[in-house]
Amino acid sequence: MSIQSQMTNGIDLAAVRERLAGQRGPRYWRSLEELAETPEFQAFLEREFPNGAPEVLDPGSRRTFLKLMGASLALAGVSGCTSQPGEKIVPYVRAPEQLIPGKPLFYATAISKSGFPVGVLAESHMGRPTMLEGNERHPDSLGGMDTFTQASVLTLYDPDRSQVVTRRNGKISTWDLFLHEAVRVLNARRSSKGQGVHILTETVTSPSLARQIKAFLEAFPEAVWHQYQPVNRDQARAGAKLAFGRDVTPHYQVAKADVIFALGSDFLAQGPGHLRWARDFASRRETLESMNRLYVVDTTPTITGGMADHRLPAVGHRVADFANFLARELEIKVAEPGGPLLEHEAHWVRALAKDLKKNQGKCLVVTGDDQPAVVHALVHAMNQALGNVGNTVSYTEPVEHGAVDHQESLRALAGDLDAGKVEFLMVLGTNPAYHAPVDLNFAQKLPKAQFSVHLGLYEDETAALCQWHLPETHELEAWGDVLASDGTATIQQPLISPLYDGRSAIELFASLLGEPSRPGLEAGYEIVRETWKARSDLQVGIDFETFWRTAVHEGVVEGTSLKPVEVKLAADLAQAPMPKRPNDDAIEIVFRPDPTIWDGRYANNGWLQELPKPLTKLTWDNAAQVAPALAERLGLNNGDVVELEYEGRKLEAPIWISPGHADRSVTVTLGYGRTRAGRVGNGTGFNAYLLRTAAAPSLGSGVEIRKTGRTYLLAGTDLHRNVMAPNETGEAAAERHLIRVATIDEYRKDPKFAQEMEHVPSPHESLYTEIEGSVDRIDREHGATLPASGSGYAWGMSINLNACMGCGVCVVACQAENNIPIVGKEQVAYGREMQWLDIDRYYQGDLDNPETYHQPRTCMHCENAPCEVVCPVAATVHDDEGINNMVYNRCVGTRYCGNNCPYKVRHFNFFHYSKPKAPSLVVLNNPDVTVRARGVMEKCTYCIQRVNEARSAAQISGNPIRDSDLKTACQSACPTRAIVFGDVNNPESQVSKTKADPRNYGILTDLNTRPRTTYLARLRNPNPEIETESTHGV
Amino acid sequence: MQVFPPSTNTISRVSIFGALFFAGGLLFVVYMIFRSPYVTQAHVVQEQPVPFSHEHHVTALGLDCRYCHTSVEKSRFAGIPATETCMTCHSQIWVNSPMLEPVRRSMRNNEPIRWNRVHDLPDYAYFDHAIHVNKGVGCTSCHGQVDKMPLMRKEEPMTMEWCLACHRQPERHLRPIEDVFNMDWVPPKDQLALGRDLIKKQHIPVDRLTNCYVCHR
Amino acid sequence: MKTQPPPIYGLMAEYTSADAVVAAATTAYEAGFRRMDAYSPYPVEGLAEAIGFTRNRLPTLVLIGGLAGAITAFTVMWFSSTIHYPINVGGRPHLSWPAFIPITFELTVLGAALTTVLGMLGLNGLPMPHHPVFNVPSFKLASRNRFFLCIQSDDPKFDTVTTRQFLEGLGEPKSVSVVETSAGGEATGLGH
Amino acid sequence: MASEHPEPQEANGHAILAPGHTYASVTDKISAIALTSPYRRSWIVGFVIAFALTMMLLTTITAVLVEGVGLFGIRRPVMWGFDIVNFVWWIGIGHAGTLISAVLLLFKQEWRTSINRFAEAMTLFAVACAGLYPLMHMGRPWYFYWLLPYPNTMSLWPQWRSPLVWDVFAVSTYATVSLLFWYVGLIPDLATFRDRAKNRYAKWIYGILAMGWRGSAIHWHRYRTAYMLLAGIATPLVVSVHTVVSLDFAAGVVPGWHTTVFPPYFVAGAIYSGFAMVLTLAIPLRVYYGLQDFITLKHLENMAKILLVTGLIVTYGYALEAFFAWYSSNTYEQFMMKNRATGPYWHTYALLILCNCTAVQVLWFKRARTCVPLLFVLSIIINIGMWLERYVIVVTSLARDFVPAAWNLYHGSFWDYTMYYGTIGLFFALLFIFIRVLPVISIAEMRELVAETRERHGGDEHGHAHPDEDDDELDLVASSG
Repeated sequence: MSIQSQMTNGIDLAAVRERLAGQRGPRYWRSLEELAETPEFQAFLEREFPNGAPEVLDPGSRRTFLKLMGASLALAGVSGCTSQPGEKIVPYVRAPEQLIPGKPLFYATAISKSGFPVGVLAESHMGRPTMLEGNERHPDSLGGMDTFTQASVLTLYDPDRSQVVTRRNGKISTWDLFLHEAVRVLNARRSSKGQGVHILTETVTSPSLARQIKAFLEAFPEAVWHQYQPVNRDQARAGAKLAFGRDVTPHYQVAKADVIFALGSDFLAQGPGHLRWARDFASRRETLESMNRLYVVDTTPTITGGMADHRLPAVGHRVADFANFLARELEIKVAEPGGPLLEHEAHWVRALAKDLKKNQGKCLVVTGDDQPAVVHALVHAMNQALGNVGNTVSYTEPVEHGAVDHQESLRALAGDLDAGKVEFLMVLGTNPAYHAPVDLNFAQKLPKAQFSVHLGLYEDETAALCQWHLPETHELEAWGDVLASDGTATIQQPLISPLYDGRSAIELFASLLGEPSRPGLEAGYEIVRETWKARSDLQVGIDFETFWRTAVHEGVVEGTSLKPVEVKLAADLAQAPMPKRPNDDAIEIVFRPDPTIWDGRYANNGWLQELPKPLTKLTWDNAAQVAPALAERLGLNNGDVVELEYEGRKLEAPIWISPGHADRSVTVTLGYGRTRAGRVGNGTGFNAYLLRTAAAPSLGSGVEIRKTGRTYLLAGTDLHRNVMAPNETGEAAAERHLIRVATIDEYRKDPKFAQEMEHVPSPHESLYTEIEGSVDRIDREHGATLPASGSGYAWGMSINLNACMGCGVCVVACQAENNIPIVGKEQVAYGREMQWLDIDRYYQGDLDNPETYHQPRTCMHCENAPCEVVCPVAATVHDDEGINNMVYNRCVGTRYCGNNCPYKVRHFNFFHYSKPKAPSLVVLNNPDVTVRARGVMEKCTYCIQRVNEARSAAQISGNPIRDSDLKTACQSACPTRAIVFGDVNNPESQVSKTKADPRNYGILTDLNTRPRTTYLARLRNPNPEIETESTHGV
Repeated sequence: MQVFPPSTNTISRVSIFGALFFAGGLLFVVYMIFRSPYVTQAHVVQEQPVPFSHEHHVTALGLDCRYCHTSVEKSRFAGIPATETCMTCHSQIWVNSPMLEPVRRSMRNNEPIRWNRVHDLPDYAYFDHAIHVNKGVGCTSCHGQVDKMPLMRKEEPMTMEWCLACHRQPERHLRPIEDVFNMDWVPPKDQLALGRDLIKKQHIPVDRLTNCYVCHR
Repeated sequence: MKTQPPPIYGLMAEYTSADAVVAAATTAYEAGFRRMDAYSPYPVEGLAEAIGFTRNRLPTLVLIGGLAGAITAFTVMWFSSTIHYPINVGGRPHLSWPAFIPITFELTVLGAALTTVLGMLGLNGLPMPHHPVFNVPSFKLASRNRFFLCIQSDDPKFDTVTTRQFLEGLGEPKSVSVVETSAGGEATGLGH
Repeated sequence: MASEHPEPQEANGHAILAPGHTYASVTDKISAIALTSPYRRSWIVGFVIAFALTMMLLTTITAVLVEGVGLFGIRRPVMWGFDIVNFVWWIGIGHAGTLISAVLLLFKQEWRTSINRFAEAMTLFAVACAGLYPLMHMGRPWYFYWLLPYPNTMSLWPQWRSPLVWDVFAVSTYATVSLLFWYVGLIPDLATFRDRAKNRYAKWIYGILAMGWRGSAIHWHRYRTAYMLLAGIATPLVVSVHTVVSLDFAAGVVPGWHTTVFPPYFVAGAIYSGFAMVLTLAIPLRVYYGLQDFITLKHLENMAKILLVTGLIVTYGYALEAFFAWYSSNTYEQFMMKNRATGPYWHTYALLILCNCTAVQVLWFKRARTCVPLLFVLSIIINIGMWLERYVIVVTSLARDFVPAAWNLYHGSFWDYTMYYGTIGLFFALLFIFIRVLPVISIAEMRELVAETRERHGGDEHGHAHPDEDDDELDLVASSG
């Protein structure tokens, strides 16, 4: 992988500021390069091959990159238009009942991350899961999905997953040998009640697993159960204890809150309940009447910050001061603050306080899990003071079993290892050798265990240091159960029998405890059933089988949600000392989980690696994010490799300048720099854990940043598109009214503000008479397309910019549904990524604290499609329902359509990206979608395969297609329901209603393309006390 | 001076016209080849692990198509019978005929029989049995007189051209729903009239049957 | 009394200038000779007329060829896009005639051009690599700087002796030579 | 006059044929180039280089067929790059040939006579090179025939509204007609070669190609008609072809493409670049083979004049683009213009203006028009300028069109360059071969020219000056070496 220079010399940020200051009216900007017009920048522009094109274009290294990417390249079950050899047809020997060959089945289950699940319906084609849809019954997701869950189906088929039992010396072994060995060791420990026996897990919510661990601990009373995951709730837990004297978990009813203050919290994108919170939040921004208001104070720009009506950046160490100041405003007794607020900050918080008080009981203060305990305590106090408890906040007992302080728990284990006291260590699905705090030197201590075994999906860093590694089953391969954040249980059912010789944790325990003799699936089944048989309280009036069948079928177990508990503020918080503030000129370092690969567990997932990160739009790498101001002072630039020195430890990382990042602070995301992730994940990014100590897991002070003079190729989908755009993109974007924003006052005054920004040509301005029938009239009033009456279905889409948070799950869903290959870092860097959905991120206003707007952009299915007219072979044409069909097998690849598409939504297979790479990936492909060959154009089809299925079903049943019968992949994945798809001809359909909204607008409609996909303009609800003059929208 | 013998005059003319005719002929041959069984595999009998006779099972034993092709009305895929379906009868009759050994082996070793696909459309063409069967396209319309086939063969070229022929004028092939599985159904004299009624009755959107999405995704 | 016409193609007089051969041709025509031809290294004004060539059917053919091209082109496009497989392309009408103009024009040109060339060759009876006149050794200069007038033996007024005398008296030719018919030559009579 | 021009051959620069020439002399002199004159080192070296480049072209084509068009520099949103730029460039170059042979013929411009033959050859070879690009730029070149209407089992047709389909017909028609035109012109000369070639295989081949042409008066008569008709047909064709090519862009929505001025200024541009190329070829040719008598200063000057005129038309085109942008008050158009002049490709645009608009202005001066070295340099500058024009149109327009989020730069890749230089190699290789096997100047028409000049100079005393010129052919040939 080549290190290619992004930019050699400095962006003149001062000049940028001036330019921004001198701006009249709105102007959007996308990347700093575009704002800078330095000669160096121009020089860079003129350099041949930015973004390391030569490597891409040299077949030699292309092949190597293909090899590397291989693992995640979808396999071409079909390549558009190549004559196929004689095919075999293989029936069942015994046909499974309820399976209709050729029809997919959906099974309710759940996919969890560190114990907390997202409820899904897994689509199974002839017994192979290919796609996950949200389960609307699941309380945490309500049918929404997050990127991790959506992409987990790729992990299932990942050829790099560990496949057999191995011993440290690399010898392939078997379960029986392992069990024999393990049981021998354990029996030897029985005499000493299991002294020296240790188990290490992540957070456990699974009742079955908990039950077994309990059983195990009963068998070995002296055994110790440790829990560790790098992203944990230690601080929150401590905070609760501080506030209430006991460990309780807060739950938020975001939908009930008129005013929300997120203090250093990314609650829309992180935390077990974030999908639900996001949905509730969006639901309150539908109409003028319901508009809520969001205040955010954070350090690193986040999705939540992007949705805020008012955001203030603050270095991590001052978050507590904000809490303190606000608490005082709310007449809560608190200790002396670490430091004062600046004037504008104080003004801001006072206004906020007023707003909160005005909305007693109808407001909400939330903070992030990684904030110090005292902040949590103060937040609890504020919610109490504001009377939110019982309204927007409620508390329950912790959902997880045996909740402990992860840091302490792991420290203890490390200690015992060091002391050589560990005779039997079982690591279940976590990877401390990689992500333990660096000062514990866990990797060095781990080998000291006399008998160590690792159960995991991958033979990872920890596996390498254990004597045994056991392949774990994917959650789609085994029986299990998990609890949602509110305690609601889901029974996980296997969609496919284990691809490899894997077993789940509960199956492993079963074998160790010698209970039901049968190994594997059946064992898991038995155990889970037993667990739930025991819950007789849930089965009043119904026999177990009925209960079980409904529970499994529904994907949730009714009545398992936890009851709220009464809490009262225990201690006088004035005693709780505020964290001391380090000296102001010290630069702090912030550790955050990566938005796409989290703590590193998804490092080998190509879809997630290639998914542009919500705000930085980087792919395949993490970077050290800094504020423009800091970069300015240190003379840093995107891609500059710096050396971070923190507490004597050094780490090299490329710089990324994040507009809106707090000054004097550098954010690094965890999860990269893996060495044993697999072919996809290895060697991407840098390992931030190497700086992360037990003492400061999320925030440290006194980091040194030194330039190395080297630069590093960062593949940012945003950067490579705008790197050559000094200053124009912003103006152009504004001139062209791609993003349309208004404050609710402006909107009240002029509801049609969005539509008044364009001129839509009338049909008479055309040389042609419109084609009979199929093309629908355009509604001059709304600029929206309204269909000609009685022309059957007319499909259309509407995207609500007020709800879109830019999380990117739609992109992954689309990739999964439509067999979209990943192309690898070099190709992305060169601007050849294949995802059909681009989420454009625009900034507006102040460089240090801009407003952020997201705009998903994909095929608009224009009624007068410019792409169709220029295709020489009619490979892209219109159908009578208004969908722009793309016939891959007819495409000869002139790319004329790509040029003539004003929205630039067409993606071309420059190379054979879909080249078969691993047999296990064959079955991942959606059989309903053609896999595209080399030299073929592709683009969003409105999930035509789903439309077709729905249509033929409807034609057979005789009932017309309703909204509920048909959802596109992006639509069903979207957690905030920002995407609406349906029949524009049906006045009852949700999409027609949305398109009738005065905020509805299409982009570039003055070209008379008549897009079928339109947008709902963004609304802001600023607090007049804070926002004096408005430069937004029109 | 004279460079060429007199004969060259004739030769030159003949060769010029010859070339023209040859080129024309060649094009015609290519055209024919692409419609010939050599390419379309129409009427070509495929080797099968078991010489299964549709003729015997349909005509002689009077089995209905759906007995084996169970999902034809519900799914895109008509369905190939599981071994156990064969064994429902063949555990009683022909129990030790060597011809059926592969079937019994399949049952014994729980290994599927690997048939050779007879009707193999390109993977980018998506055909849906259910919709055709439910709208009155008879089995024989595409598969021919299966009840007269001792060994299975493809009856039609199944080129795009051929599909379109019917998608353009379904009335020429539609039949009443109840006759879809009727092997002996013959179009009545007033087929076109009948077809038009059926189109109305079945709400078949004829104008849209030639849209690309109908078969390609 | 008439002798048998000898087995020759004709008699050929050689001139060094265009004017000479034109003059000669005119006189010969006036003298009643019809089956004759003149040869020159470049197109000589009035030479063809002088030996009695008048009507040229080529332009008519070309017109027909052009029209044929145009009609074929438009018919194919009209048929394919409205009758055979009408498809909605970018909301444009099936018969987008303005878009059909370029191809119609190109095929008109192609048709016309092809008929022009083939017509010219056909009418000239080419290709004819073998021709008796090539038997005259000096004839190779016809493609350099010599002009020839050839009176063919199948002319009713042709007579080996008299015609030879006639030619020798015709504007002092550089030479007059006999054009032999090569063995098996079927070239006689061809060429107009 | 003569004093103005150093080299003696240039004396009497204002005749289009130096005095003292006879049918025989022109015939011998021209045919000698192909038939008898020995291979010179310059020819061999030149051919070897050109051939090597052609091999590079083949390598590139193979690589692209194996790996995919991803080898080229294209990426979103610039989906067309060198491929289309070069296609338009080559097609443009081709235009001079047809124009000289057809249009100048209709206008009875005698001076075309001595340049039309190799101008036509140039056309053919340029079109051949151009033809490679649309083919190789396709993602799946092996399906190129889907752009043609033919009876197929899919019962599908080309999409007639696509300018690319128009291209297919325009370019193939153009190639065919140019070939016919060239061949018809060659027939009498082939006959000459048949009669003069010493080697009997050569005789035989030329003979077959000459189809037994014997210069019959009646044949000449029809031949003339046919030639004029072809000229009449080819004239609108040459206009239509580059019009269609310009429609590839003008029919699109891309700002910088979607302009009504394109057809006329593309045609002008084509002629501009074509004549530049003719000069680039003619000037060395006349020196190497001592053809100053036939390709005189007069010719060069006339071509220079045409360069000036077309150059001004092109300039007018550029001006109009800017005017439209301003006058339309259309955001996209205005931005496009601004972007061209000041955007990341500003230097390309500046250079283009310099080459195509500024440089050519020297031709207002007779001195410049008759200064051979300067003309040669200028012709090359213009060739470069015209290439840049296409680059600006294709690349800068696409790089930044409607959605700022999708903007991106384009740069030719290694393979783009090998392909480009490869076709240049192919072009010259063909040209070198042509010079050695066919008459570079139309002999028959030169004879006609001799005749006409004589009439002007009264009588054909030359003819009588050497009563028996044909007897000492060989000496003449030798002396013409």
